Amino acid sequence: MTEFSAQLDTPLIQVANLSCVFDVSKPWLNRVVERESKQFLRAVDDVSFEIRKGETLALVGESGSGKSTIAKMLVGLLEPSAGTILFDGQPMVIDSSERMMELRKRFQMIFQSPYASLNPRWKVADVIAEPMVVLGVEKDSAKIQARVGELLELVGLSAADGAKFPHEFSGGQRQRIAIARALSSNPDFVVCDEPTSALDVSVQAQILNLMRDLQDQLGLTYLFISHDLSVVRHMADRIGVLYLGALVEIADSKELFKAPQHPYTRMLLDAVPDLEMTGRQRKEVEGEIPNPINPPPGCTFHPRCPFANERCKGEVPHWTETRTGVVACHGVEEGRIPAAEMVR
Amino acid sequence: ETLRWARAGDSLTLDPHSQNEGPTHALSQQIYEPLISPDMEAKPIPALATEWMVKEGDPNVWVFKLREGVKFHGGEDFTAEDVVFSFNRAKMESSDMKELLVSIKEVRAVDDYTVEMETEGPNPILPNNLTNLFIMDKGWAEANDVTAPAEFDDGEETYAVRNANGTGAYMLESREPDTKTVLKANPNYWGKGEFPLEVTEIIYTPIQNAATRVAALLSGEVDLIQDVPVQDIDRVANGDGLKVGNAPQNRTIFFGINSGDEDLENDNVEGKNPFADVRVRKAMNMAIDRDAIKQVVMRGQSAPTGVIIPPFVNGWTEELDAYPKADIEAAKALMEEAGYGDGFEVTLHCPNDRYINDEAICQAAVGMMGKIGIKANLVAQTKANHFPLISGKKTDFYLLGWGVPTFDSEYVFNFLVHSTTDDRGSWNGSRFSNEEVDAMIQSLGSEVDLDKRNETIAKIWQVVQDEQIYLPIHNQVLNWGMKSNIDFPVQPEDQPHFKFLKFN
Amino acid sequence: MTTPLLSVRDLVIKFPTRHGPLTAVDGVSFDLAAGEVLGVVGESGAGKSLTGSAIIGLLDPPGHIASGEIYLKGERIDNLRAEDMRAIRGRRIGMVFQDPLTSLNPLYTIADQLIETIRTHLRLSEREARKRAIGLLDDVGIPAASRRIDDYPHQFSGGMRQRVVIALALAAEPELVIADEPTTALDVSVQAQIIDVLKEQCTQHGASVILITHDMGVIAETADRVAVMYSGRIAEIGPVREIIQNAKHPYTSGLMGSIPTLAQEEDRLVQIPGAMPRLSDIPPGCPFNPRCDKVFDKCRVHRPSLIPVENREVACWLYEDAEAKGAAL
Amino acid sequence: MEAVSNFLASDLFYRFRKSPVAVLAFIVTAVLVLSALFAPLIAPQNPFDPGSLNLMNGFSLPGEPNQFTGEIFMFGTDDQGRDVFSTILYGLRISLFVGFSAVIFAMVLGSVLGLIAGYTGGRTDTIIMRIADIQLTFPAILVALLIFGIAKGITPPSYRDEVAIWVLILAIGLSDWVQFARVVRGATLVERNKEYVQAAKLIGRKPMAIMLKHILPNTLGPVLVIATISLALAIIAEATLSFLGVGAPPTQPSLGTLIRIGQGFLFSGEYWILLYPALTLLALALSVNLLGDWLRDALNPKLK
Amino acid sequence: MLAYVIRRVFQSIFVLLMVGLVAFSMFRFVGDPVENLLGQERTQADIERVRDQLGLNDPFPVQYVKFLGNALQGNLGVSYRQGRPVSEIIAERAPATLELAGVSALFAVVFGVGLGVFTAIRRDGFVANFIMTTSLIGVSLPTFLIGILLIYVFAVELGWLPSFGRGETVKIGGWSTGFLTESGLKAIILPAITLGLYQMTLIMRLVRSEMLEVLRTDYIKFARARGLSTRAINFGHALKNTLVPVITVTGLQIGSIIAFAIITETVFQWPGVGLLFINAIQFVDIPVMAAYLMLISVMFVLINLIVDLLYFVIDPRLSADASSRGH
Ligand SMILES: Nc1ncnc2c1ncn2[C@@H]1O[C@H](COP(=O)(O)OP(=O)(O)OP(=O)(O)O)[C@@H](O)[C@H]1O
Ligand SMILES: Nc1ncnc2c1ncn2[C@@H]1O[C@H](COP(=O)(O)OP(=O)(O)OP(=O)(O)O)[C@@H](O)[C@H]1O
Ligand SMILES: [Mg+2]
Ligand SMILES: [Mg+2]
Ligand code: NI
Repeated sequence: MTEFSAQLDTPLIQVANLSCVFDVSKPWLNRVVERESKQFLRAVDDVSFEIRKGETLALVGESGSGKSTIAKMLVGLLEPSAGTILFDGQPMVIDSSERMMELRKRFQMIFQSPYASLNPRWKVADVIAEPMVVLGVEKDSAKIQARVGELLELVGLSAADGAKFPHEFSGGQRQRIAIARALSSNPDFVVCDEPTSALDVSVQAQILNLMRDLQDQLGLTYLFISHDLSVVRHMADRIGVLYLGALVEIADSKELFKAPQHPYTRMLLDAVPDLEMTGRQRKEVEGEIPNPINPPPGCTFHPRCPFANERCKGEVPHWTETRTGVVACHGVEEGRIPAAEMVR
Repeated sequence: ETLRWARAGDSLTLDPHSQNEGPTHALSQQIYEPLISPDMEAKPIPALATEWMVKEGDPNVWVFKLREGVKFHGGEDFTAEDVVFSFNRAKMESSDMKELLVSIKEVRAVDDYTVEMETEGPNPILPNNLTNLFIMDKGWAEANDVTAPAEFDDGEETYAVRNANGTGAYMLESREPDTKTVLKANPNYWGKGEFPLEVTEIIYTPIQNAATRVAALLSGEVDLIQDVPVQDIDRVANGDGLKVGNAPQNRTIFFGINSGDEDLENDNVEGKNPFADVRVRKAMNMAIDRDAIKQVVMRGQSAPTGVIIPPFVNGWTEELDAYPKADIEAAKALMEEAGYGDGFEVTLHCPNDRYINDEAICQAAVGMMGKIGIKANLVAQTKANHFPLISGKKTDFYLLGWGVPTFDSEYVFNFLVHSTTDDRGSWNGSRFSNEEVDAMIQSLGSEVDLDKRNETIAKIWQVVQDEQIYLPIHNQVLNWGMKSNIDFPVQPEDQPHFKFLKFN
Repeated sequence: MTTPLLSVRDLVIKFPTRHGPLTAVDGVSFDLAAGEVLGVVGESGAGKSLTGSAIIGLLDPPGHIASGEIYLKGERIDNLRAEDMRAIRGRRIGMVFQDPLTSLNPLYTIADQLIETIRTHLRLSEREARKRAIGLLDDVGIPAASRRIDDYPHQFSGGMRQRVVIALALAAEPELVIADEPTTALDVSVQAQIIDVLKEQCTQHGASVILITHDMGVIAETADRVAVMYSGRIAEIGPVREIIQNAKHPYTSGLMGSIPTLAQEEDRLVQIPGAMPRLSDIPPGCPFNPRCDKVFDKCRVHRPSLIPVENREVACWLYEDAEAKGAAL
Repeated sequence: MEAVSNFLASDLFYRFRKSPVAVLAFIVTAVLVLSALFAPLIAPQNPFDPGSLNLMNGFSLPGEPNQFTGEIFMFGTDDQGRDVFSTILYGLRISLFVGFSAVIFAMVLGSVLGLIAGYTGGRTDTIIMRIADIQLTFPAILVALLIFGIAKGITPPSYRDEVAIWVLILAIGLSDWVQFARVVRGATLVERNKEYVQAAKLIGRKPMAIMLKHILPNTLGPVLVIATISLALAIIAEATLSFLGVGAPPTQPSLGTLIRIGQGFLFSGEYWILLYPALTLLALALSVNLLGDWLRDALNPKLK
Repeated sequence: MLAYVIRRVFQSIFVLLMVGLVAFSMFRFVGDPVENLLGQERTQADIERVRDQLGLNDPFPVQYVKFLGNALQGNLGVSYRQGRPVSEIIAERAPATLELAGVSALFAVVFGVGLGVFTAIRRDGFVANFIMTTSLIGVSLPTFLIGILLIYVFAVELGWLPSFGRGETVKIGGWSTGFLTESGLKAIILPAITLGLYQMTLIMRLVRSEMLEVLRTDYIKFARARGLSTRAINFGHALKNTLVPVITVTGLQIGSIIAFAIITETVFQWPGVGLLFINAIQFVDIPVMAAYLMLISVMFVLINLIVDLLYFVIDPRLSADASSRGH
């Protein structure tokens, strides 16, 4: 549990002990014949965090670490196997009840691929209007049209673009459309799952700037997912680091980059190419992420961890509070890991 | 010389008593022999019997003198015992020939070469029924456990289905059903010298598809085909080294109309049967342009008729055969008179694989009926679907063809005119029912006085014609295509007897 | 002056379309010295891959080299017969593609593919080729190479496969390796490993590298020189360090500014307005002019060619004087 | 209007114009479809009205006066005295009607099942796809024969004529739905994981709405291609069934029935009874096939 | 893989049961066999007796279960038409159909794959386009018409090849083959072409489009970049990958070849099971029809099974699950 967040702001999202397990077993007959047991993939393993109103929490981690799975659970696209999600104090249950439909208005999502996230057969205006229509935010079609125009202008396009089809836009423009759609139901909370990873850097800068501007204007709360640490650093107030479905460290953004605690966090930081040409000594990450179906016992990171000892191999680490946040590492807990020598 | 012979269908079985069916008999005729055999003009001639006569003093008994010195293919001698055995076998439940023998009470061997048949009453035309009744060897049948024709529910094939041991001019060499049957001349045939017997080997291949059959003849792969499609007659006749032989067939094609029911199921007239009105039936008869059907549909290969029996049949007369010229105006007037000036709608059922151009005839009829306001909806289907409709009395207007194996009108009356009872009228789809007529029909069976009998027959025909129970169309004509060096008349029953075939 | 290993002169690549030919690469020229690593960066669609494909002679029809020349060690290779070009591919120029998951034929073992490649170019027996193949796999860091060589591609992870691909590209000891975004499809933590392997192997075999990527960070760490492409043209080319730290072309500096970094705390990223023009409506003059904050009249009319500035070249009218100066010097 | 001008400006139309084969195929198809549509206006005769036929016109040579009636028929007449030209026009109607209806039936059935299977997944998917497998086990003509047999058995004889066409449609359609189902299912499996579907789910759209409004329109490309090719197949299948005697009734012949009738006259010299319907069928099936072929290539983004 | 086979077998059994059921429910509608069994002189009593004997008066489920029970013991009943055990008839006829189907399939596959590869490699060539267009003629005419036209040209007009039948056959064990005689070989040419033409076109077009797709993949591009010869790329790499999807369709097509043999056999009077089936329909020979349908299904199921197993041979990714574990 994350008890450290005794801040003043009330949390908008409270996630407690969230897990998601996928049954990836082979069909029954195969299991019988090949004498195998059922197989489960713990995509998200007992994750807890909070997001305060108006803040940006970022999740980083390698591919397959469970970032998207968490995002999907947060917006109700996936049912958690265990754990609870409270949205502004209200539990999220995936159904089509009145209450849930009300709740749906308050969160939205921006997806990774600007190409796949817009229905190619729909006009842009219809795409943007859909949440309004379905969620009943607005009924009058003239008003809807006006609002669509406003939204398009808000994200830096022109109202006339509503009459076009998505394929007439560039990737960056499409992502703007996707943002406009996400904003059309006036949400408080927006989950952004790698919103810029498919874009070029110059366009990425535009989108990131836009998102920050919108946050300021509309008081949005973001869950921002990315595997790009530099982007995360630019966007986030706080950062959670995921490894094999588990949170290994949550810390304040600035602090995390200054003094990463968990060896995995350090490793990720080390892997970032040094654009500044500071001559920073990089330590290459060893090995690859293990198969999530049979994760290593104990601390799942131990096979790649330069500091691993016997305890790491056998015992699952608990949260340790540190100066900057919380971390789950025996090494940190025991204080046997040298302070990060981040040359800045 | 080898003769390669093809026709549309194969024989169903070599067991001579289990199927009463044309192609089956046609093959059996080469291998087995009846007491009395039809010749190439369908006239009965002596075969295994040399003489037959009603027993003096007892009109209920026929006496047959058997041919002596005949041997089966297997070498066994042919005797009266075999005849008795064969007749008893053919009378069994599982035999398909038994209906032809219902009148026979007993068959007994008087001596080795004389057989007596006792009938229920006098049966003047009994010999006519025996031309497809083949004689098997008793010993062979017993040895091979085929003393009875195959039952349908037997799990096994009986020996006689694919093996044969007859006295005929040809012996079975090999047989693959539906594919190829090879026959070889019987070296010990009694008829040597009596028949040409020029064919020494017969290769018989059924070819179902008409175009393929004609193609096989045209390309010289076969020497003789039956069932030449009428449209291909010219092509075959003009083909290199080919010719076409024809002969009137013992089969009349006609339409049946349900005049007996109160109301029809297949029409659009509520509560009434338009066919019940004889004027409607007459109008329909007048609407049919038989000459056009002959000219176009049959390509001249038919003999239009006004009666439902072919000329070979006892009872046929030229007056009966005369048919009205198509007269639409008169027909319309009659319809008007009957109160159906605006016509009505009815379903016409038709087979499409049984008679020559059956479907096309029906189509033509639909057009002709249309001209007098009767909208006939044609349902053409395979015979397996068509015939049950007739015998099940489920159709009101249908096409049927009828052959008369006994060459006597009684046969026709029994099946088509007599009202439907347990043993008669099973094919009377007209539902025509007249006690007087029924009584007359029943009297025919035992009437010994031929003149009187013929008189009754004529009377019945008069009723049939006056009432217009059926709408006769034509008698079929048979066409056989063959190599021009073959001298072989076409047999009215469509049964080639290859022992008569000559090459020039 | 020694002949450069590779020399690209005024390369123009066109696609015929219904609206007339599209010029996707327009007058690209650069040299590459032996042993040098040249980074090519630019936004998607800038023409990086096309340039790479053109060099190795694998432009997909209907794309074709409309004009320009490519020399390999002074020998012209852009107009060779198909068969001669084939002999160069793999043997003298190797190539690594972006997606290791799809670069290998799934139906053949790694050994099959390696041996086939080796024996196509080198006169070796099956046995020798296999030995060499195992050696190559060892070199690219595949553990237990002699055992894993008989595995199929799907039995390897993404990073491992990309190592195999590198081994395949290097199988016949080419003089030049073109790597087209070799790490984009891989995980962050693996990317660095692959770049290291690539660089190390190439250095070892003495091969020059053209490293195509859109990741400035990778270039910064790997390349000796970098070419920045924009709209099918080279905007700026020169030593990496200089360009990163002191970009001359407004596009390059905008690009550098738009990359968030770990080091500095910036509130807003530098943002170049708009997007790269579509091929069908590249503006006259400098293609960057509509987005450029330093644009002036000439930019809108005349197309700048590469102007040597200090020890790099920049295609920007701002440096016209510099050329004059340079010429004067 | 906008749609039309959009289409005229589209790549598809451009490629179409540039492909002489496609243009020719389109023209042939269009001419055939239109003449079928307006058959009653074009045809000199109504061959489906037997009362209006004169049997004596039978076997008239093309373009020559009939020896009995003196009437002249451009393409000759058949064994029933029907004008071959008119019969072809009307037969074309039947063939096209059967073809189109069967394809639409197969398309709707297949698409709906494929959509459901692909979207729902799990057990529903398994069941639907197993049924599809079984269907594939049964070759098309057998399916058609079976259905024909059953339908014949359960419909009262008097309605058979009217039902015959519908039975044909059902039979051909049922033997053809699997490919639609497979393609749509495949496309659905791809589409349902696309993020625009997630976006729709997120706002609480019902599965039905997602399937119909979002996914279905995106599977139409391949469906269209299959539909075109199926159309040609359906027309041929109808002809084949006619040969087996279970096709359109002879009083209302389709092209296939005409060919079946005509093939009987192949050796006898009345070539026109076979030739013209066969050529029409060939032209129709060939041009539809060519169109389908072209469409497949044109809509395949990878083939560009 | 074992699990896979087991599942397929269960599925197959299910399929067969379904086929049996469907077939059986159909039989009630194709006509009344009794009518054909008894001649026109039969009486109502005869009809009843035979119906009873044949079990036609039993309730439908009873008939079905009886049929299944017997079928399991290899007893498929006795043909009404021929009065012989159906299994024997089928065994006698099957070689003809199998030989025809085999030759047709061979023809379809060899020419289909060959021309498909050719048209894919020469994608825009004139000859390739010509082949593509003309091949459509093969699928734009009904099979029976093609057959009849072939007969007309090659048998009647030219007299080169026989118009019907199998020619001379030789018996080897229980199998009668037409491959060993000249007339047998000649006889199979036209029917095999008629039957295989459609499938050939399909396979050819499929191979072409798959091949074009494969030729566009990254691994082919990479193979080019490695300097492999065109030959090695087209035939070594592209073709093998093309085969994976082609095999499925080919399998299905071979199944429909057997089914479509009905028409070809009718046209060419080819003494196989298809012809038998058509005759059986006309005669409402229920046991033969049932056996035929079951036979077809068994063939289909078998072919599909073989096709699926072929996948395992060709595509290492499928058998992978088992062997790759541990890496
Ligand atoms: N529907 C599913 N069924 C089975 N496994 C799944 C499913 N969805 C995700 N997973 C698995 O769960 C794990 C976490 O996936 P997730 O998509 O959340 O990762 P991610 O961190 O978003 O990765 P990426 O950076 O690639 O987007 C992965 O191992 C993935 O394979
Ligand atoms: N076959 C083609 N037809 C038409 N245009 C093409 C074709 N292939 C590439 N192009 C165009 O050529 C331009 C350059 O493409 P190229 O692949 O070289 O870009 P790139 O710089 O490699 O981009 P990326 O980073 O996305 O790989 C792009 O605008 C692209 O749209
Ligand atoms: Mg993700
Ligand atoms: Mg590229
Ligand atoms: Ni640890």
